This record gives sequence, structure tokens and C-alpha cells, in this order.
Amino acid sequence: MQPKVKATNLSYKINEKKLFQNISFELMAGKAIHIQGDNGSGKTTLLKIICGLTNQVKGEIEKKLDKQICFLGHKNALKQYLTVEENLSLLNIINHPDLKQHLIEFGLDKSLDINLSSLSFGQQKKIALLRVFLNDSDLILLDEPCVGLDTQSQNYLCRFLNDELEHRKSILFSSHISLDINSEKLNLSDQV
Amino acid sequence: MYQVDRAYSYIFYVSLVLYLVSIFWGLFVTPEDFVQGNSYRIIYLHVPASFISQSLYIAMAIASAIFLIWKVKLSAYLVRSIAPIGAITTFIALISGSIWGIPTWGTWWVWDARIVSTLILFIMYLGLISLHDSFSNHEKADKFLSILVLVGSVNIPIIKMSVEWWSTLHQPASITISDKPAIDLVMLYPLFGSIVGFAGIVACLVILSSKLQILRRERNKSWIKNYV
Amino acid sequence: MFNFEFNSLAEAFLMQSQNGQNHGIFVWSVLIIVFVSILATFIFYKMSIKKITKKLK
Amino acid sequence: MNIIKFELLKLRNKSRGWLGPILVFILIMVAFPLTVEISNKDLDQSFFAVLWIAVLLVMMLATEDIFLEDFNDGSLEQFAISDISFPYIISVKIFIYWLLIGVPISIIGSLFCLGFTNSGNLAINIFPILLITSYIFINVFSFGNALSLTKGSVLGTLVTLPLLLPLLIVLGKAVISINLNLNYLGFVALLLGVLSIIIFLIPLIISYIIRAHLE
Repeated sequence: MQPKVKATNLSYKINEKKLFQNISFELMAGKAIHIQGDNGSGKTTLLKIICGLTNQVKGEIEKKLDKQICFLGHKNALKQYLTVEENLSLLNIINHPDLKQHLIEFGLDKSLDINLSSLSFGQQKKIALLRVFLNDSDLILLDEPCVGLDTQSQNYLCRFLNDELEHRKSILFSSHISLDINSEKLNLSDQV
Repeated sequence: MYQVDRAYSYIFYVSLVLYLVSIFWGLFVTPEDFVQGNSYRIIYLHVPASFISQSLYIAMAIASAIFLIWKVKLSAYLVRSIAPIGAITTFIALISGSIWGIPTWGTWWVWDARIVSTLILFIMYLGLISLHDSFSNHEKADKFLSILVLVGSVNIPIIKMSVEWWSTLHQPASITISDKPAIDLVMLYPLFGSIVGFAGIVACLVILSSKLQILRRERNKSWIKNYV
Repeated sequence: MFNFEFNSLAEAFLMQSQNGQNHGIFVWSVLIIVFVSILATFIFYKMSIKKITKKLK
Repeated sequence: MNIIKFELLKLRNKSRGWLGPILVFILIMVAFPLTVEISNKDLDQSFFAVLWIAVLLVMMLATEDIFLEDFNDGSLEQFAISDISFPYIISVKIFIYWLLIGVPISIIGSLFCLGFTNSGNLAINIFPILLITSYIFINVFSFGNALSLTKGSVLGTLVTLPLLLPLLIVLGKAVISINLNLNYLGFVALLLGVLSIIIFLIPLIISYIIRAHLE
């Protein structure tokens, strides 16, 4: 079976300073990788390289994907001055059958017509996560998905991601705290 | 870099002598122009500067194309180091042109196509410098600078053709490659000499400026420590 | 070919044309501007290079 | 289709983004006759000078926010990794800005032209020129804006301003030939030629620049 993402000897330098060196991994369908590392060890950069936003300095990366990547970074890609409903419609997920259930689970089902700017940081993060929940891609990249989430929602996220793994999706995520997801670990701090 | 240092002094002295001799010849030996009188002698100072200022932009455009296509770092340094030199030569061309305008046209400034487009060139040189300096990430700054240089190179043919396209006060170019020169040979030799000499002097300036760029940007490399 | 246009230094300074105007002031001021600005650029770059090499040492 | 909806929703909720430049334009056109004598017969001459400069400045204002907001909240990141081609998204973005700002300004500009010069012929002829010019301006300023995306829009637009100055000479010539009842279609063809090159090149260049910013 072919890996969904195969990285060989990835290296990245920023302003002549080495961020990481010779990172290699393979990501199969239905597997997850947990990227760990200290602050500034290049977790976000590695995810961006996999997305294709950043170019690695050395090494190769092969992607075998049928659909587009679902990426959630530090930035939510939500508009502060629009209501929750309008934001969801911009994300093209307003008519998704499962939306209602996720909203109830996150406790957001009554705030659809509220302006996004009056929601808290964690609530905004949840709305951004809805895009991850309702996408139809086969590779999910999450950069610190748990920042600002309460324990309840964290558990819900983990349950959901484990479900997705069983549906043969692949997940790459970075997180400081350990999450209850069946994943291999990739530690960037060890490499230096 | 050692070879460049050695070549630098040769270029400098040869072109300095050539430039000074041509200027001397042009200023004191050549006969007076029938129409413009003695003020035409400014041509030996003005034409080299304006010619070189446009050529420098073309050189910059070529260097930035090389940088964008082949990712040659040195040519990005070259682009950045040519910009201030280009600004200075354009400044000389503008000032000498407007002083020349006083005796011949009776005014030091006209809203004439070629003068305005030279002014645009000057502003562009300054803009390029300020754009590059506003980024702390040098790699990004190099990229944006070379894109802007390439896009801005559409102005060069406009400057070249402006005198032909718009009938204006400014006289057409005295020397063209294809046609017979419009001025007498006695005047042409020193003009040619001064252009070549000025080009050599400017080349020396570009070498110095690139040296400064390389020293600044590569200061952490070991070969720089050996060189210094 | 090598005969001077001007007979004396004073004449060269004034550069009187056939129409009676003195063009010397224009020519000389352009000459000074060109030389000064080139010289200033040379000095600026030489100084900067000297400064940065001193710092690197 | 989604990108069009996206831009329209965004601009509807941020009236400052598109109404502001139009109001500034009207203000300039209303205010400038006050600075010269009303009885001055040369008013229709200076009118065109002010018109072109006003269009230039207003387009500079209009592109102020075109990429910055989407860059800050991460929408550009999502566009860049989506399946739809990035230059296409950028050209649609620019088109919508032109539709909401450039087109109204062209209409208002030719109305003012009617008011100042009392010549219907002139007003009708100036309208297509205004449309094309505003589209060219908005493209070039978007390029400038993308260049200095994180450094404020002023620097980038100032740096690209010199690129547009030759165009102003063409515009001046076109107005003169309309005034003299000469054939001005040559100028329109020239402007259209410039536009057709710009319309394809600028989105490509901008997408390259923005990708470099996103790194």
C-alpha cells in the first residue's frame, strides 16, 4: 500500500538558522502522526511544508491525495464582522446534514445569528473546527487544534478524529499536550 | 573577490584617465556649437549620466530575471547594490539637464516627456531602495525587489521612445547605433570617450556597492572571515 | 586637431558664445556637481566598507 | 462561485471599503472648483487634470484593504491551498473591487464631466476610457499592495505609482483629441491593449508575491 504522504530528509532553514534537519516519515491511510516539539522547533513550518505553502530547503515530499487538503492553522480564516451563520455559509458547510449535531455538541446551536466578534476565542476556534469536521478531504492537518478549547470539546475532538481514522482518513497534527488519539509520535526537538 | 579587487583598480584608473581626458577635450578643444553656443559642452557630462542611468536599470532587470529564474543569490545582491548608484546617475542626469536647459530653452524645467520619464526613473530607484529596506527578511525582500524591477522595466522603452513619440522640446538622441550620428565627428569622439569612461567609473562604484552588500549579508559565513 | 578653443584661462572660465552670452557658469557648475557627487559616493562606499570590515575583524 | 459570494459579503459588511473611496472621489470633484474662480473658462481644461488624478488617488485608496484583511485572518492561506487556481481567485477579487468601486466612479466621473463641460458627447466618450483606466489602476495598485502586504499599503502603492505615470500622458492626449473632435479610438485601443496584458499578468505576479508572503 502506498503512503498518503511520504517525506524524506526534509530540512528547513530560516535566515541561515537551521530549524530542523533530515525529517523523514510516512503517513498511511487511516493513520495519524502527532508532531511534537518545543516552541520554535518548526512544527508549524513542517505543516506548512506539507500543505505546499512553504518550500523546504532540502529533501523531498510526495503526496498521493485524491482530494484537497484540509488545513487549520493558527489563523481561523473567519470574518469577525459576519455572523456565525454567514461565516458557515462562506465555508460552504451551512447545509451539511451533520452540522446541527456538531453545533449542539459544541454548545453553539443557539448562537447562529450572533456576530463572530462577540464570541470568545475558544468558541471561534470551535467554529473553525467545524470546517474540519464537515470536510470531505482525505488528509487533515491541524496546527495546535486544542488551544482555547475546554476539556469537553477536546474529548469530542479526539473522539471525532478517532472516528475519522477508522474511515481511512489520514491526520497530521501538532500539539503541546498529549491527545487521546491513536497516533505515532514525531519529535522535532530530538533532531537537532 | 581577490580577483575583483585587482581588476577594480585597473578599471578605475583606466576609466578615470579616459573620462578626464574626454571631458578636457570636450570642454576646451572641440569647437563651439553653431546653434547652442558653448553651453552645448554640457553634453559631455549630461549624456553619459543619462545613458548610464537607463543602462543600469536594464542591468538590474537582467540581474533580477537571473535571480528569479535560477535563484542566484549574488544577482539579488547586485540588484540591491545597483539601485543607489542608479539613483545617483539619474540625479546627475536630471540636474545637468535642467542646468543645460537654462541657456538653451530659457527655463530650467519643462514638463517634457523625456524629462518627466527620467524623473520617474529617479523616483523608481528611490522606491526600490525603500521597498527593499522595509523588509527585515532579506530573502523575501530580494524576491519582491526583483519582481518590481522586472515590472518596472516597461518604463525603459517609454523613456527611450518618448522623444520620438511626443514632439517636445528635448532634442532627439545624438547617437544611435543604427543611424549616422547627428553630430560632427570632432564632437563625437570625446562624447564617446566620456560615455565609456563614465561607464567604467560607475562600474567601479557598482563593484564597491556590491562588495558592501556581500559583506553585510554574508557576514556570518566563514569565507568572509578569511577574506577580511 | 589640437588647437584650444580658448586663449586664456579667464576666457575658458567665461566661455563666451557667439551670441554674446557667457555659458561658463552653467558648464562649470555642472562639472562641479558631477565630480562632487561621484566623489561623495566613492567616499561613502569606501568608508562603509572600511567600517564593516573593522567590525568583522 | 464561492469566492464571488465571499467578496460581496465582505464588502457589504465593510462599507468603508467601497463607499469611502467613492465619497472621496465625489468630494474632490465637488471641492476643486471652489479653489479656482467659477467664472474661469479654463475650468473644463483643469477638470480633466483633476479627474485623472482623482481616479488615481481613489483607486489607491480602494485597494488599501484588498489583501491585508484576508492575509491577517488566514483566508488567503486557505485559498492558496485550495483546488481553485490562485491567480483566478485574485483576478476575481480585483474584478469585484472594480465592479463595486471602479464602475460607480466611472459613472459619477462622466456625470461630472457632463456638468462641467456641458457636452454630452464628451461625457459619453469619456465613460469607456474611465472604465478601462480604473481597471488598469486597480490592477496595478493591487500589485503594489501585495508587494508591501505586511508593511502597510502606502509604500507599495507609492512604489507602483511611477509605473502609471506614462498612462496619464496617454489619457491627457486622449482628452485633447476628444475635445478637438479627432479620432480618439487609437488611444482607447492602446488602453485596451495595456489592460489585456495587465489582466493576465498581474494576477499571476500577485499570486507569486502572496505565496512568498505566506511562507
